[in-house]
Amino acid sequence: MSNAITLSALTAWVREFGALIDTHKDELTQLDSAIGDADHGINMDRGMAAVLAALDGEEFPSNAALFKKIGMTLVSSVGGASGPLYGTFFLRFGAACGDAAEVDPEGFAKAMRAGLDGVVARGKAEAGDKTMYDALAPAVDALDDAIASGSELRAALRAAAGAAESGRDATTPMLARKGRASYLGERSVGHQDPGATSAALLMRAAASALG
Amino acid sequence: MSNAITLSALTAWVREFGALIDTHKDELTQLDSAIGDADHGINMDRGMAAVLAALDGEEFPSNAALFKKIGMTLVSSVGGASGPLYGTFFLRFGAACGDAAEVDPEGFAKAMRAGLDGVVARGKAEAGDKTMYDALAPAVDALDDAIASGSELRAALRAAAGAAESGRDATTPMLARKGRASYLGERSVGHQDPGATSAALLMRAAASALG
Amino acid sequence: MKKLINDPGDVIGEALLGIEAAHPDLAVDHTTKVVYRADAPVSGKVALVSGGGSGHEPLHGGFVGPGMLDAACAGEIFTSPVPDQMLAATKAVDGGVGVLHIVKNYTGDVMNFEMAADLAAAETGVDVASVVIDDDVAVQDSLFTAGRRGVGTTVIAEKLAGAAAEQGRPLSDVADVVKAVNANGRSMGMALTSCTVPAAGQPTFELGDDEMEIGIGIHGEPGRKRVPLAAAREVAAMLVEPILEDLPFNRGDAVIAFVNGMGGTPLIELYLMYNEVARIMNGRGIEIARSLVGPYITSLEMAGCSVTVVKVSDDMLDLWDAPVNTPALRWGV
Amino acid sequence: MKKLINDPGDVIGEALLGIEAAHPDLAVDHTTKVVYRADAPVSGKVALVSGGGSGHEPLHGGFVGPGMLDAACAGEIFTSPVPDQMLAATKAVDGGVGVLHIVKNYTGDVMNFEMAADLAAAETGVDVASVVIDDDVAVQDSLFTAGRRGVGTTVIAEKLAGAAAEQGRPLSDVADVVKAVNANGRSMGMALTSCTVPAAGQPTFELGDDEMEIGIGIHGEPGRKRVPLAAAREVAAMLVEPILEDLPFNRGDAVIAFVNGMGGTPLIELYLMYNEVARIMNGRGIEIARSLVGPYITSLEMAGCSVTVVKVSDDMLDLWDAPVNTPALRWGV
Ligand SMILES: Nc1ncnc2c1ncn2[C@@H]1O[C@H](COP(=O)(O)OP(=O)(O)O)[C@@H](O)[C@H]1O
Ligand SMILES: Nc1ncnc2c1ncn2[C@@H]1O[C@H](COP(=O)(O)OP(=O)(O)O)[C@@H](O)[C@H]1O
Ligand SMILES: [Mg+2]
Ligand SMILES: [Mg+2]
Ligand SMILES: [Mg+2]
Ligand SMILES: [Mg+2]
Repeated sequence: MSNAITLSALTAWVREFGALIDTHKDELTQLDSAIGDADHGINMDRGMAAVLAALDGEEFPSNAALFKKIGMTLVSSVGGASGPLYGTFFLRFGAACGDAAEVDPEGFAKAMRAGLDGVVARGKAEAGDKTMYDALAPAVDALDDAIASGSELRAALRAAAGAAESGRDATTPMLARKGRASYLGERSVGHQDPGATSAALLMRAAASALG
Repeated sequence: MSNAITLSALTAWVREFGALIDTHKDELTQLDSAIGDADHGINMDRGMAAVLAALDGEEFPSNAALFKKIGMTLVSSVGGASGPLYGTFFLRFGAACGDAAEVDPEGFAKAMRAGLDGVVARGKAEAGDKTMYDALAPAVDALDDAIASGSELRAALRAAAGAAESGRDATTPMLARKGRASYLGERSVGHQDPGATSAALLMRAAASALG
Repeated sequence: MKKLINDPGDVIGEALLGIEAAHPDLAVDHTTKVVYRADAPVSGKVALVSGGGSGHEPLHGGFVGPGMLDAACAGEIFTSPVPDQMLAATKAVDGGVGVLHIVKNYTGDVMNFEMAADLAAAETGVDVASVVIDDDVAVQDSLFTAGRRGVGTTVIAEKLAGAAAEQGRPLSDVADVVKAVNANGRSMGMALTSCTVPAAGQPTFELGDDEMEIGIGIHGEPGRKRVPLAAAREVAAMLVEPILEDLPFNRGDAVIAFVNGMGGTPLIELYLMYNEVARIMNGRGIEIARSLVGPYITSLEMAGCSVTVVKVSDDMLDLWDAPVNTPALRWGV
Repeated sequence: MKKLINDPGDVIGEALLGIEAAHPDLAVDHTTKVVYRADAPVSGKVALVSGGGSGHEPLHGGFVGPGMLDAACAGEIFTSPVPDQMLAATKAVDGGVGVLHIVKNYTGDVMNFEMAADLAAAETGVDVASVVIDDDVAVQDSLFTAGRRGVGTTVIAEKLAGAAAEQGRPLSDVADVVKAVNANGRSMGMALTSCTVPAAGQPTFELGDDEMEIGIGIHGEPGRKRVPLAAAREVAAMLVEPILEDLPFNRGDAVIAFVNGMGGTPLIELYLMYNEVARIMNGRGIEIARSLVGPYITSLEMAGCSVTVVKVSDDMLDLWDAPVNTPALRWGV
């Protein structure tokens, strides 16, 4: 496995995600003010701070062990909608990554798909509901396509991050059907979804830490 | 009694006071905002509106009957500090005016003094306490002096109104010792007393309606 | 002005309609604006009448009922009721053994209740006693001034006196209970925002985003001083320390501790404040025997709180624990 | 941000310290942030666990006690608690005959309670049932959306279910009580102002001096629509009419009517609103059998109110009247 992604690279990805959340937390909360309850940045930052603290100094034997820790930490520290959703994403991602201490690009893409399926299983969101799904799903599709068509990991991750960002931007005109934004009905139109925004950061972190 | 004040002139005085209160009610409330509870104008206006309504269409046999009605109406409709104080003022004023249907300038001055004594009996204010007393007392003194020295009623009432206004202005630098303003301690300094302001209107009304 | 009202002139009358509709145990005389126990007069029981300006709800109307007040007179917003109201209430609730007027020390309240008592003496044979509450340590006490305001201790006094009356104690004893609560109770309040008298239409005072008022009363009036915004633990110290030093309260004293909301401050902050207050008291070895946390004597929608501490005897604790059944305080029944 | 707090990150922990100090009948686990009846578990009684984001006080911690909840899990401000909290509470309160989770319908609350129930099934032998409250008529109900929010009906459901559990009814029956209350309860809310999440530091939304939000929830979020400020009687119509039409409520129905304050609105305005609400119901021939007026399910310091109407059977009225002893609702004991 020449171009395998190591456990420490995966850890770097999660750390980078935490750093991006920290930098963007006010923006995420701001977006959630408009169509939610003004806490998405606060929630994600509390969760990722807990994750980074949990990673510090601890050694993990495998992908599965690392991401179980990450997922459980998010579930136990975030609450709200994003806690179970991101928690489930990482738990499923880790389980699919397996008990090795590295994963090849195909395996990484499969694990991302498993994570996405976990989000759907938990939250029942569909395309166009104006949720994090609308950023994650195109990203996972783009990753699959790129890797299937033989792209390098670096290019594939950039394509995925770009797709996530386009997906995030596409949430703006959507009328929300899931999450708190759905309570606003027509008034949810014209605002970017906070969860799609944090999901795009997750993909951008992958592109910069793993690419 | 050539220059006697008739019952209808006395009524006109009270009506003029009501009209002045109506015009100045926001200012009185504003003054009470600074050192009280923002209701002196509202209180006086409620009271004087009730008084004017009570006078409408009713005939009074005597000074005493007219001012008993006015005083009782104020007591029953104003509340707060100003209700009992102005109510007592008019009750005592009327009793001192006697059962005739007119009063001469000396009698008027004596009745004003009786009203002032009523305010003191009810509220225990002393000179310099920063209350309506500080406008009323100099006015009654000036009225007495002018009439004793043979001034015409018109001039005497103008002197009294002027003295009330000087007394009102003199409340600004005072540190309040009575009423709500006293709770502010040093912070009451630098604000004109609302009750002294309405009392000056009472004297100004006398000068314009009786002079 | 953002309020759930119709016409500013109708606020009190319409709120009284709501109180009457929501509480079948109460009766409201809409002409005189007095809230009564529906079963008043209670024969053989000393009757308690209180009242004051409106805008302090639940005080006093929310404290009418068995174990507390027999009648509450509702004045205009922040304006003492008129003597006619107290007189009507006094006549209506007398159960043959006298009526106690519980008066908060404001010039207007004192004078109007005085006139009512004079009228009651002149017009009726009812035995009327009056006690004035003046517990606010923010105000310098002095013989030459209007003295201290009556604030939070009023709630505790009405509860204890109500229980004493329910036990059948005579008028002078019930009056003594109020005097004892007042002698042993001290309060101090603060505001984060002003409030708006409906008829005035704008806030009574302006306060910067980084300022607060310390030593306020309950009429939306500015306080003793304006200071920079501070953390809850500093605010608690600013309120509790003057209280504890004033009586003074000493190590080993048993007290009722009451953290009151001014109307616009949510319960979560009041509990946080209570934690700070209790911490200070514990540090001084003062035993909080009972507590009360919530908006009970308010100043319309003002944000802020007040703290009241009452030193209590065993008898006073028994009176506190006795059954009470009012809209705002209810237990044991 | 003007709040009586210390550090925005410590608000909930410190408020829980205050709740514990003020209420000797409650026990607080500060690690998991769960408020318990001090005497939990009550053997042989179905246990009730609820919880949700903080900032809605007294909901839910103020409803813990005999006759109502056994435990309440406190999440961060406006954020559902995490499954660990519900799991710990479920284990601690089980009296051997099962635990009912009362969940307000928000994506976060539903998912976290679901995970907790899964964990409880995996880790314990405790019989767990869950009921979701979704009573907010401001939200269009649909199979393809998150559905309606859970708001004011929650308070009534927790009271009635608590009484049913106290009577010894089995888990499925207690769950049925909550379902019946939810099926027969409808709510709608409005805001005059926004509120500020302490960690966010600024109001969630801006509202002009002459505007209000209709169809808000309880998380400081904007509502269904923004309209010009209106008189209380029009506001009452905007809230009550959609409620009455939705169930629908009919002439002759007996109901519990609940006018709730959002946190920053004073009681005098809530009573005035109650008068308007009762007037509309009377006009429609709907009988208000019981009422509740006050801030019971709040949104921090938001000014505004909500109306909840629950159609009740005689059994439900008996459950309402049954004794309850919690910080926020107490009678019969
Ligand atoms: N059912 C769902 N499926 C997927 N994502 C969802 C769902 N519901 C909400 N979300 C996402 O969660 C985000 C909000 O997260 P957050 O603000 O942390 O939680 P909460 O709504 O509980 O306050 C939304 O912007 C949306 O992207
Ligand atoms: N003891 C007193 N003697 C004389 N005047 C007084 C006394 N106390 C208050 N006042 C006057 O009453 C005025 C306030 O009246 P008002 O605002 O109507 O009543 P309240 O203070 O009850 O709100 C003060 O400005 C002061 O002039
Ligand atoms: Mg949110
Ligand atoms: Mg005043
Ligand atoms: Mg006043
Ligand atoms: Mg949230």
